[in-house]
Amino acid sequence: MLTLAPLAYLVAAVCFIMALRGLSHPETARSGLTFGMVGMAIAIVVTLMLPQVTGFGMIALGVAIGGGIGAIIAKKIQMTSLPQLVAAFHSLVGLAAVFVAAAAFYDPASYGIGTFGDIKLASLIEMSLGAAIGAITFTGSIIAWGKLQGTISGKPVTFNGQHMLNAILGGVMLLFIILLCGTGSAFYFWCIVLIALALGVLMIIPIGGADMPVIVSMLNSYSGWAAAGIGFTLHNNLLIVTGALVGASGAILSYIMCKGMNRSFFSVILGGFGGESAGAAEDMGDRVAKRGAAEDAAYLMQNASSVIIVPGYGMAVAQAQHAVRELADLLKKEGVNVKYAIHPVAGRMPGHMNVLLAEANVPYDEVFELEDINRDFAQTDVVYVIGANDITNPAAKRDTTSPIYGMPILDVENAGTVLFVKRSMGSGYAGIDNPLFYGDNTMMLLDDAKKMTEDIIKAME
Amino acid sequence: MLTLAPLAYLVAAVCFIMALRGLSHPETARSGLTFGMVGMAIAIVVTLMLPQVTGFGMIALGVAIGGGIGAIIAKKIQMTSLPQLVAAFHSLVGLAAVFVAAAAFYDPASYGIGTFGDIKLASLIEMSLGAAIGAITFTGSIIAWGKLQGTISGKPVTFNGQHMLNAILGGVMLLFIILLCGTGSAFYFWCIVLIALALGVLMIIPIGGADMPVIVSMLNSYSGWAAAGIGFTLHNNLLIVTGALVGASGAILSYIMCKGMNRSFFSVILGGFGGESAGAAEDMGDRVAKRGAAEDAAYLMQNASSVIIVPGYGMAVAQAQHAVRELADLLKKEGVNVKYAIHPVAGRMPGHMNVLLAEANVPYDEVFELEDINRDFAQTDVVYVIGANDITNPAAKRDTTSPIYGMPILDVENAGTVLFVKRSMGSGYAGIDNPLFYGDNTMMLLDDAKKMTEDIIKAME
Amino acid sequence: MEDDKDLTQKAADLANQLKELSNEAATLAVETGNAIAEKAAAGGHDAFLINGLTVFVLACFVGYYVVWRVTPALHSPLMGITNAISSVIIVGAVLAVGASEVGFSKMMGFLAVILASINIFGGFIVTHRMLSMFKKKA
Amino acid sequence: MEDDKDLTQKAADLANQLKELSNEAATLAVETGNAIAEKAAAGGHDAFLINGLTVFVLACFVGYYVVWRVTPALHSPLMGITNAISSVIIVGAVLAVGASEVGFSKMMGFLAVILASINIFGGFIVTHRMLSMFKKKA
Ligand SMILES: NC(=O)c1ccc[n+]([C@@H]2O[C@H](COP(=O)([O-])OP(=O)(O)OC[C@H]3O[C@@H](n4cnc5c(N)ncnc54)[C@H](OP(=O)(O)O)[C@@H]3O)[C@@H](O)[C@H]2O)c1
Ligand SMILES: NC(=O)c1ccc[n+]([C@@H]2O[C@H](COP(=O)([O-])OP(=O)(O)OC[C@H]3O[C@@H](n4cnc5c(N)ncnc54)[C@H](OP(=O)(O)O)[C@@H]3O)[C@@H](O)[C@H]2O)c1
Repeated sequence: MLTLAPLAYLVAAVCFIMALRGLSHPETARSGLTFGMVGMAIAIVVTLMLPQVTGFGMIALGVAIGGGIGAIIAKKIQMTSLPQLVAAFHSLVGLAAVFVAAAAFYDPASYGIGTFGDIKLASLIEMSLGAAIGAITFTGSIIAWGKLQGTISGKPVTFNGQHMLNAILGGVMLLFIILLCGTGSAFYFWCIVLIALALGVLMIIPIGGADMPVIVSMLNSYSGWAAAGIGFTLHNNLLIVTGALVGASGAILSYIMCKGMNRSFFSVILGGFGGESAGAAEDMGDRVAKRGAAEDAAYLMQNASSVIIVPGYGMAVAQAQHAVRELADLLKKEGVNVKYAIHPVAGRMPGHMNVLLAEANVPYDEVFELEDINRDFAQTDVVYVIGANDITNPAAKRDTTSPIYGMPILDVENAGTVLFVKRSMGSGYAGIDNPLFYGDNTMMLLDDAKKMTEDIIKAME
Repeated sequence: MLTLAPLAYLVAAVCFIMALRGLSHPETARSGLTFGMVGMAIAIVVTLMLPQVTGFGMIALGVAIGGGIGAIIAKKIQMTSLPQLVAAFHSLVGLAAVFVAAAAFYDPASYGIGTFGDIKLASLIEMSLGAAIGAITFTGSIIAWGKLQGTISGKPVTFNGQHMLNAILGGVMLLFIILLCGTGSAFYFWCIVLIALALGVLMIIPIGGADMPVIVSMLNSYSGWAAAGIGFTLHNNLLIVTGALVGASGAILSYIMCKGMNRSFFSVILGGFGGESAGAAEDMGDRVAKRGAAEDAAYLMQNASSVIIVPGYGMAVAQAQHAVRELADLLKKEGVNVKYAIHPVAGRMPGHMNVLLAEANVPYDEVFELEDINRDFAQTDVVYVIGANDITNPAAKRDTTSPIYGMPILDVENAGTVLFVKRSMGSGYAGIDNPLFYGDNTMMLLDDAKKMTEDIIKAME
Repeated sequence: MEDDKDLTQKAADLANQLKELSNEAATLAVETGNAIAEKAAAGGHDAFLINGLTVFVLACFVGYYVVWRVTPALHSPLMGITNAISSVIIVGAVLAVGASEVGFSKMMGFLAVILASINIFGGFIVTHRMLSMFKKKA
Repeated sequence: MEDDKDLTQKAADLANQLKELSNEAATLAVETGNAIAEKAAAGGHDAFLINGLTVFVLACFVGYYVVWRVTPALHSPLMGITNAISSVIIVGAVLAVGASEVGFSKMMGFLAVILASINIFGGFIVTHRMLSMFKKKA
């Protein structure tokens, strides 16, 4: 059995690679998911079949309890709370990593890495790093969850000497890791865990709620590296490969988000950004925004030959995706060409809008990414911007002093008419004014996204 | 020293990956090459520093002799003989693999895999496979070289029961491998090598000269797998990684070529294709081809606003690339917009035309791949097809009975006028007639590609 | 008598010495065996470290390429799936429950099994929900 | 006297027995040590096979992605570079020349060093020639 196990683990690792590979297209994504599940099943069954593993009852009980809870949560959750869910799940992975490291610390013999109090140096280092990263992931993800859910205020909590404190704590943790390696004492192990738990909180509180998606991805990446670290401890290539895959995925998603916001990852980590949205006046200086009603919007769209819908965070907040889809159906019935344009950082997590539209049964081949549709705006009659703001802000192109200068945007201003659905003239995530609101070809539809869309539908019928 | 060696090998492996990665763009290609050379230097130096390695003089002598020969050949060779050169080089890798396997067989102790006559089973299997693949690569590549160089006739050599014979020889070889594993006798080792040498010849002779590029890539792939096999014998991850990289590269190139020709890899391997080019009559049935002179071509091109040049195998044969570049320069001076269109299987090896044009100083951003330029033909006044044939043959699109049906082609027929430069009305590699020769907007310029191009230049001045 | 006694004494001494020697030899042999085994195991550990590093570096490359190929539309399911597969540390948890004799480790392992299972089932199911919503134009 | 002689005899017997025992113990110990070392080494070999396989599979994935990303215009240089790096089997050849005591193996190694060097130098230089020709529009 023993000699076949590593081979089976290799197969499981390949399954995981194929799972991610499948996500390169919606057509192959479901078979990718199957690969993922098969890989996980192989990994668990093979471990159960190892000669030293007994006590299946307890393991089965654990899987049943955990699986049941997981299944219920996953089935009940609303698609609009996805970001929170992912954060909550990450916290669990982090805690599990701490527990596994603790188990290995108190019973190294079962893992073949020494005896209690006399563990191999390399294993001690790997173990303490795994536990520390796991603990940071745990509390960090809980804070991220709270900020996304609204349980904790999304405002950045900053105080003087904050970064200094974190640096000192990090230093102390490093010291304890060295002490642990020197003495092998359990006391130091728990000290490391405690400091890491505190660090997780302290590192995330200064970061604004809107930056949480980047943080969630970063913590995802961390949990991957933690798994890889534990893989080194357990001499298990499957854990190493999976950890590297997850680590790469989290890192790349963070990178994509930062690039989409034109911010450096470092500035996100340092925190203090976002959280306050300064409400701008309806007329700014001598510019006045044109306001419209649902009837105007209905008339404009019905008489257009092409309409592009640009969804943003507001659509998620208002849960307006089903209404939007209904509106699009009506328009299509009248012969209007309807497409959707998605900005890479629209909403509050990567791919957020795509999932919401898919939930409302919008076919994915009507939904286009920025590069594929940006040139079409110039030939479009009406753009329906629903709950989006920053991702359409032309200041990113023209105003070199703007904080979002350089961020790629959807060129909605090139269209015949731009309809903006939002509740006020207030700013979005970046907290800056959008000059497009005052454009000649812009009409503001100030109301809740869902209500306004339904009103337009009524006006059309 | 010993513990650092595997780490250094890992660095070398990463260098090789970065080398191939660099080739994703001409800008980064040269730094990729540097990575490759650094990786190789690390690999050799680290091996020399292994404690068990002595006798640097002999090694230095070998490197000096080999390096000198290699440098002279590489510097003298003409770019048009690249396909042959690659084939010749492959044969050397194959032979080197056989020698290394033999060295390990007679002195396993130096590699830590047992003693002479008492080698570990796994190592014996790996070793015999490595030697067999190496030997097949050696003779196979020599035949491929001969066919490409013209030393051996490119005609497929076929006889009855050929595939049967190969199958029997393969079976016998397998038998000897089993015997070798059972007895560890040197006699069987050499039997395996001899049979593999014969197989290399027999497998390649039935394949037509024009199919040799696929074969060269296939043998390249083989030599990669052989290196990986020897890596398993020597417990060396660097060899395994490099072998896999080379193996994947050869396999993918073969695949790309087969897809570009719309043939299955299997049909190439079975052989019997190509080699004879049936000379078609100048008028076929009642269709008559329009012939033109250099002056006509000069007049047409000078008065065009856009010209696309489509090079093919004939340009390589005639070494006309420099003349073509001169022609393009003249046209550009007169304000004509000139671009180049490259078909994935134009010429006789992947990327063949790109290298020849680069040699003639054509900037790579004037050269376009099929997908990027195919739609432009419709807006182009004149297409100058020089020594190309099959890759423009519209039968691939319309004639379901044509052997090349389904192969992607350059849609030159959509252009205002098509100029065909070739020596006769004869067919190309696929041996089939090209209906485009008889098109209304086609003019045949029957002459050697270089001479005709120079005549056109003269007519222009 | 004296001589004989002497002889007896000598023989006894010799016997004792031999006994000691044999004991020593045995201890030494066991020690040597242990040392060899330990060294081999350590070699195994070192070898694993470098092999693990090789695997890790290659896996990072694979991860890089695979993830960049994921279509942006499926970035949310990507987060769901990576969330599920990162719970493969359940392998370590199962070892703790199944192989450990230490009560505390067993308990830690049990808790880790529960947490990892929540993630595995939750992650896969929520990803399945997302993916099953993605449909092509009818 | 009889008794004494008996005793002496007994002591000598005992001494002999102990000697034998100690010898046996030593042999056993050495054998055990060898067995452990051998097993560890064998474990090392098996472990290498599976680790090597893991490395191989991952490298195939990396190769697949890296090569598909190569721009078609550089397919000829790609052939040149893979040709050069596949000669990394020079590592095996150097071992044969430098570490082998067997004359035939040394000679084989020497020939392999020459052949591989032709490829390495030839492959890199010809690739360099090709690549240095690729230029952007002035
Ligand atoms: N997607 C990601 O992964 C990610 C990650 C991190 C950061 N971000 C950032 O998030 C922003 C996303 O851009 P975005 O344009 O989608 O969002 P946004 O710029 O934050 O704008 C959202 C707009 O929706 C409106 N809104 C909120 N609730 C609404 C409701 N119930 N009905 C109607 N309108 C409502 C708000 O205006 P009112 O208050 O006036 O209604 C707000 O201006 C970017 O700045 C991006 O950098 C995204
Ligand atoms: N690139 C690869 O990797 C690869 C690999 C395997 C197979 N192939 C095959 O090779 C073919 C490549 O297509 P292609 O259009 O480039 O070549 P082609 O179809 O073989 O046509 C070449 C033409 O060039 C003409 N020619 C030969 N020497 C000439 C000279 N000195 N001056 C002027 N013309 C000359 C020949 O006609 P005349 O005799 O009338 O002059 C011939 O018709 C495809 O069929 C492809 O499948 C390519």
